Amino acid sequence: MTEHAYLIPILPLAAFFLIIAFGKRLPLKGPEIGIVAVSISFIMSVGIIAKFVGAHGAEHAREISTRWFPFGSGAHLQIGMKIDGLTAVMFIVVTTVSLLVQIYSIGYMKGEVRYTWFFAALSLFTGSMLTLVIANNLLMMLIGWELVGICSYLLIGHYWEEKANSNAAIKAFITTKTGDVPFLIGIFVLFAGTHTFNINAIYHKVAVGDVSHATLTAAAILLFGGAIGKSGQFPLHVWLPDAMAGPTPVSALIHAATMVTAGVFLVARLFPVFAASPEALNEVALIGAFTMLFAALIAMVQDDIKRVLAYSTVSQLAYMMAALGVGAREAAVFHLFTHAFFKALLFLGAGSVIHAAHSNSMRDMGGLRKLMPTTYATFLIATLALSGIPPFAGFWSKDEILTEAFRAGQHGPTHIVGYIVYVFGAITAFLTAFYMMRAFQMTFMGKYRGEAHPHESPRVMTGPLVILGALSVVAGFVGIPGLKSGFGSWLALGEHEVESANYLLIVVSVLLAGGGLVLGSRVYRTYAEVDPLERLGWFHKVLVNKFYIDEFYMAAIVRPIRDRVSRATLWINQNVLDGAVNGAAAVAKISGDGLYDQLDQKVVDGAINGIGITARATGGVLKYLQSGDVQKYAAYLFAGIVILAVLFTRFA
Amino acid sequence: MILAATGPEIAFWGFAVVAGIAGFFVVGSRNVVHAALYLVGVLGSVGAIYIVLGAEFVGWVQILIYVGAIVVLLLFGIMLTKAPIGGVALDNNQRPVAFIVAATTFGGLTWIIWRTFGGTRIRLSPTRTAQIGNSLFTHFVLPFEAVSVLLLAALVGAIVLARRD
Amino acid sequence: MPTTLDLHAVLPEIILSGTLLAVLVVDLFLRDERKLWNSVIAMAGVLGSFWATLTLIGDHRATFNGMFVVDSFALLFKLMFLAVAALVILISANYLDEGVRSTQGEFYFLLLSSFLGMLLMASSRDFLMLFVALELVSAPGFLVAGFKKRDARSNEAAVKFFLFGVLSTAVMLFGMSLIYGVTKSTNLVAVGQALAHPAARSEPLIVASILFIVAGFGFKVSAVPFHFWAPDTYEGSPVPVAAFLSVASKAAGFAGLLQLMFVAFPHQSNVWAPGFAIMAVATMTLGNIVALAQTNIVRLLAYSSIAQAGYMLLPFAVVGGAGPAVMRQAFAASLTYILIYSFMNLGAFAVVIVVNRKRSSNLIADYDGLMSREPGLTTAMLFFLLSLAGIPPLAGFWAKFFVFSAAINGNAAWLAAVMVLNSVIGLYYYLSIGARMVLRPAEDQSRIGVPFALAAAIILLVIIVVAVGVFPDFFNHFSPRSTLVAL
Amino acid sequence: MNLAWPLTLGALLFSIGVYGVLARRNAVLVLMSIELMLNAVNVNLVAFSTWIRETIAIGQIFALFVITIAAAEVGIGLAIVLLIFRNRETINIDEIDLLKW
Repeated sequence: MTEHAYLIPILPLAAFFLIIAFGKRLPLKGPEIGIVAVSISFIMSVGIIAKFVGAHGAEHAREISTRWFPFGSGAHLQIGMKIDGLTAVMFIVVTTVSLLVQIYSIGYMKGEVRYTWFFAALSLFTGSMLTLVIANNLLMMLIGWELVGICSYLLIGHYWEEKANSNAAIKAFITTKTGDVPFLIGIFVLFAGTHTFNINAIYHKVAVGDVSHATLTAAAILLFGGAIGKSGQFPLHVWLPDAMAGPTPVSALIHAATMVTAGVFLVARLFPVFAASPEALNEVALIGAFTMLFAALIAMVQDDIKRVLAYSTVSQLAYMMAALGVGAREAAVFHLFTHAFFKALLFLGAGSVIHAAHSNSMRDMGGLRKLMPTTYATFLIATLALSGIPPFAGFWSKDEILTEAFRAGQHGPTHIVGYIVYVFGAITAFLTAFYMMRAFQMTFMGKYRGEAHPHESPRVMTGPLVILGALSVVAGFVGIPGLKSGFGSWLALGEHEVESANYLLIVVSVLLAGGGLVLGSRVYRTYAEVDPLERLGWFHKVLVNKFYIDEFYMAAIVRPIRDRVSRATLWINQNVLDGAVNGAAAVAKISGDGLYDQLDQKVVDGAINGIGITARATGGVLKYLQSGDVQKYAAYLFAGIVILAVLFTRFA
Repeated sequence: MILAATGPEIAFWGFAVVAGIAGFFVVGSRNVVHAALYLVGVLGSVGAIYIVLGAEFVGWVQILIYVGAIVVLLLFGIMLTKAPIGGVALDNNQRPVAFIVAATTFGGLTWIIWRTFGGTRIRLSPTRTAQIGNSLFTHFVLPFEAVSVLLLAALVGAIVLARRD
Repeated sequence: MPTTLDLHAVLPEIILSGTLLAVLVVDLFLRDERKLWNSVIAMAGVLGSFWATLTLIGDHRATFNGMFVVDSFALLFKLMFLAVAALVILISANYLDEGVRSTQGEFYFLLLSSFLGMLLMASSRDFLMLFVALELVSAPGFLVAGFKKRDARSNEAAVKFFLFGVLSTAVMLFGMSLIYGVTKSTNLVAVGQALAHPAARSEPLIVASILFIVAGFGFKVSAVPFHFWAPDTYEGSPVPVAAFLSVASKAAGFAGLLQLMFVAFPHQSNVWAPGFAIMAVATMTLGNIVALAQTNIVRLLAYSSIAQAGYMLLPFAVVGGAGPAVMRQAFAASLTYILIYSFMNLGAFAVVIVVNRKRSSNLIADYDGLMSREPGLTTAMLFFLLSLAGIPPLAGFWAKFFVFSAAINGNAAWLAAVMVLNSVIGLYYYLSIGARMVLRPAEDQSRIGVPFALAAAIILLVIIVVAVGVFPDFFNHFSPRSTLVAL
Repeated sequence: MNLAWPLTLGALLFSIGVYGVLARRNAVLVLMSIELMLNAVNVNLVAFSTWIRETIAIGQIFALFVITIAAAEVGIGLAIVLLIFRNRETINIDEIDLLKW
């Protein structure tokens, strides 16, 4: 089974082409191919993870690779797969969620535009993520990484006819790309340090101390840039809430299994590199700690149900990052595992609600408990799981993270970081329970306030909800503290020691979660036109405006750069380039052809485009070198020769 | 030094001075036709210098092709484009730049040439035309064929472009 | 001096010469509405020549007193040039038949002459031969750039190209004449040996000559600051000519430049490599940044092709004083980039030609909403753009990857970093075209229609771009085996 | 005779040509200036050839090729110049700037 694990990504990838080629001619118009493919992948994933259960799981880890093409002097780049506990867990997460999402989409997407294409893209998305997961070298991983980015772009922009949606897609793509630049540089820094792309070889080089500390720190911090982008960590989180523009099943897939987990997976996969540098780890921990609280605060005031969930994802991913940052790799992956199920459930439940109520706003909902009993029940389970109420899945993983953070505070290399993560995590746990209960109350309790005639979704949609509901209950049991062949041993890190439970901490976190739930349900038991949170005054306003991050990017980065560049442009044009004549022409040209208008339109999210604007403006100036006069060109040519001559002789 | 000069050296000097001065007038003249005539002066003197240096065949080819064909072609060009004979400015506004570039080029080149070849003497002896012909059609037959294609292409292309249709 | 000529070695060139004469003669007897036959004959000749080149694979031959060499380097380039020739004929056929019908025969004749020059260029191992080949590549180029005779822009394109071309040729020849004087030879290998002497390594005369020669080829590959002609000429020329110039002619320049730098001047690499570093950085940065400010698609592709030339020049910058291993890797990286670039850029131009049939303004705005009009064509364009941007797993990614790792291996991490930054800028404008095609509404909803020849070319190019992306081995297979860098 | 003298003449003609290319606006005059530069090359080639005295006279042959190709280029150049004159009524190349930016 392990030897043929390569089929797991290949099947969905093949499904992509098959759906495009034959999808429209099939009775269901495409989904059946993708579902069959991912089902087989799922069954194989179960077979693989079964081997890792038990004390000797580590012995089943495999790395199989074959020559891809010659590279450098004598070396070969390899294509291959790395199968270990981490891969196996990711396989399960991705294939399960993808399978259920595809089944659910048959109902959800019925009658929508580009129906067949949608399923093809889902298959490609799944296959890309699985490629990223199975990769045994960084280049292959990069290919999966980029493909995932492109797929998310395609899917978020699925309803591109509406400008806001296409903007969201572009924003997602460009924001994550911003993180990819340091990521790419990081890969090559690591390559420069280790002379290999192979992950196992990198582990080995790091373990024997072949690589300098500085190189590892630089590589880790740069690589983390990619993770920040993909996993929506502060300050590159801005794309995730906007990515709600995609169809809801896509949001479920993005938020639970693919795309955003890629960043966490990256750090987990290259954990030895990060672990070798306390500086890098602390950075991961602090960014995680900050982001989790930050996002949870924003989630409290959102009225759009999908946005609540989106910020909740940002916050929960931050939990995983923070866990990695304090060295608790198993806890992080465990949380990734449990979170996948209940977050997918929440999104699919929200999709079901939106499908029924024809609105995203919770203000148009309410009272759906009676009308949509299955959705109601499963959503409640997911709410409890996310809030961290025992015995639901989220409790076990979140508790393990908090315990590990506290332990890192006691024994870790940098005590304070561990405690910070613990305190932030505890507060966030409370807030999480609060905002989830708020969403739950506003959606399902009280009286229906909307205009539509809600009714329960069809079986093809509720079926996946029920399955995910069951998983959200039981998925956590594999990681009960003290369990001998539990989750920790699957990851097969080698010297896994069974931690004893810290009952004091458990009690504290249960109290926090319970407190949040109780408070939330008291405050929102009766629906109020004015959100009670507005009594918080200015702070509420800050939260509604998402801490003004988007505005900050606009004001602090985009406008100054843009204005200064425009002033500089003016100056250069008037003083340097061909005197006032060209200068005036240039200014007229710039303002005339509406460069600014165009830019303003394009400035969806300033900071990221800031660089683009600078470059564009520079281009707008530099292009005037190309004056059209061939004799000026000739003069530049000779000037160039002179400069080159100076350069040549300087080194002669 | 002048006193010790041999006949060919004196001849070289004479033609070189003519070529240089005529060259200045080619780029300085305010009349297009005059410029073309000065160009004849440069090309002729350079041809004569080839003969002095012993490259008789190249020298005659220079005079025949350049003076006989290229300059005539250029004069045709001048007439067909009804270029104003005198009166209108023939220079653009970057003369100072051009002068600096040219002076720098000349200074730099002269410096590196004298640095490397300052003490090298040539013994003059004529190259027979037969030698050139032999070499051209054995050793250099491939570029010769390639150039014939080039000439054909230039001919056909020039006709297509210049023809009125 | 008795020399036996190896006619098999020049068979591809002989077939191509025969074809171009045939086109010229047959054209005389063709009525205007039948001029399309010219392209058929040209295509047959190109394919014949391709076949003849295939028969030479694996050989190592030198003939015409070492001026003309057939080795894996030359063959690789010849195959590439002939493949590009076939594709250029495919993408030109309809354009010409609808535009400049009466001079079609001459167009193909000139095009084939230029390709003949390229075939010779790949095999030339002599200054004289390189010069003649370079002129044979360029001169027909000057003429076809002006083929839209009544269009003032086309005239202007031709005159700028011509003046810049002859000027840089003159500069290059001056350099060659000095090198000949110093080394007493024009054969590249002999020149290389003569210049290996330690005293020759940094002699100002030699350094200046190399610089002059670089200027000549820098013009051909449109490296900053020798690039100024390119945007103007591409924009004004007939679109197939712009495609031809940005792909084949540029590749020919690189074929010459690679031979010169790695065979004749490797011992001066300490001197020229830093210059190439600056040139590469300037070329990619200027190309990319100015491309951002463009509104005309051909002009944008012109600047993009300048930027791409920067990536191809980058490996030259890392060989300064480096060992043979680094040198070989740099050589292979540059070569691979050129090969991959040729196909993806040709693809982008092919799509531009299709759209140009409907709207001849070539504005980027004409591409708004193309997805809803021509989904297949748009998908192809997206492939080409993403490949040019270097997104894995398309061919362009590997091109960038090889150059990148050559830079890292050559201890020039800063160049690698500059390259990554540049790729991001590039990404921005390539994607913005992509976004416009997909996301904006189309003004005009009518279909454009893709003629058979163009469709065939585009499909072939998509297959190449994807296949090389999946099996990067395909191109990389040849380059390290090149006999050129047997240092 | 000192080899450096003909080479200096070459450098002089080359520089004059450079000046002309940069400063003359009439296209025909620019062509003439380029001819000056090519002549400079030939002076170098012939001088070196005489000095080296090789049997196959590479330098002189090279010069012959340069002359031939120069002739071809002048032909092409004049054709293009005539074309421009027909469309634009001018051959002042600083006025030919439709294509820019």
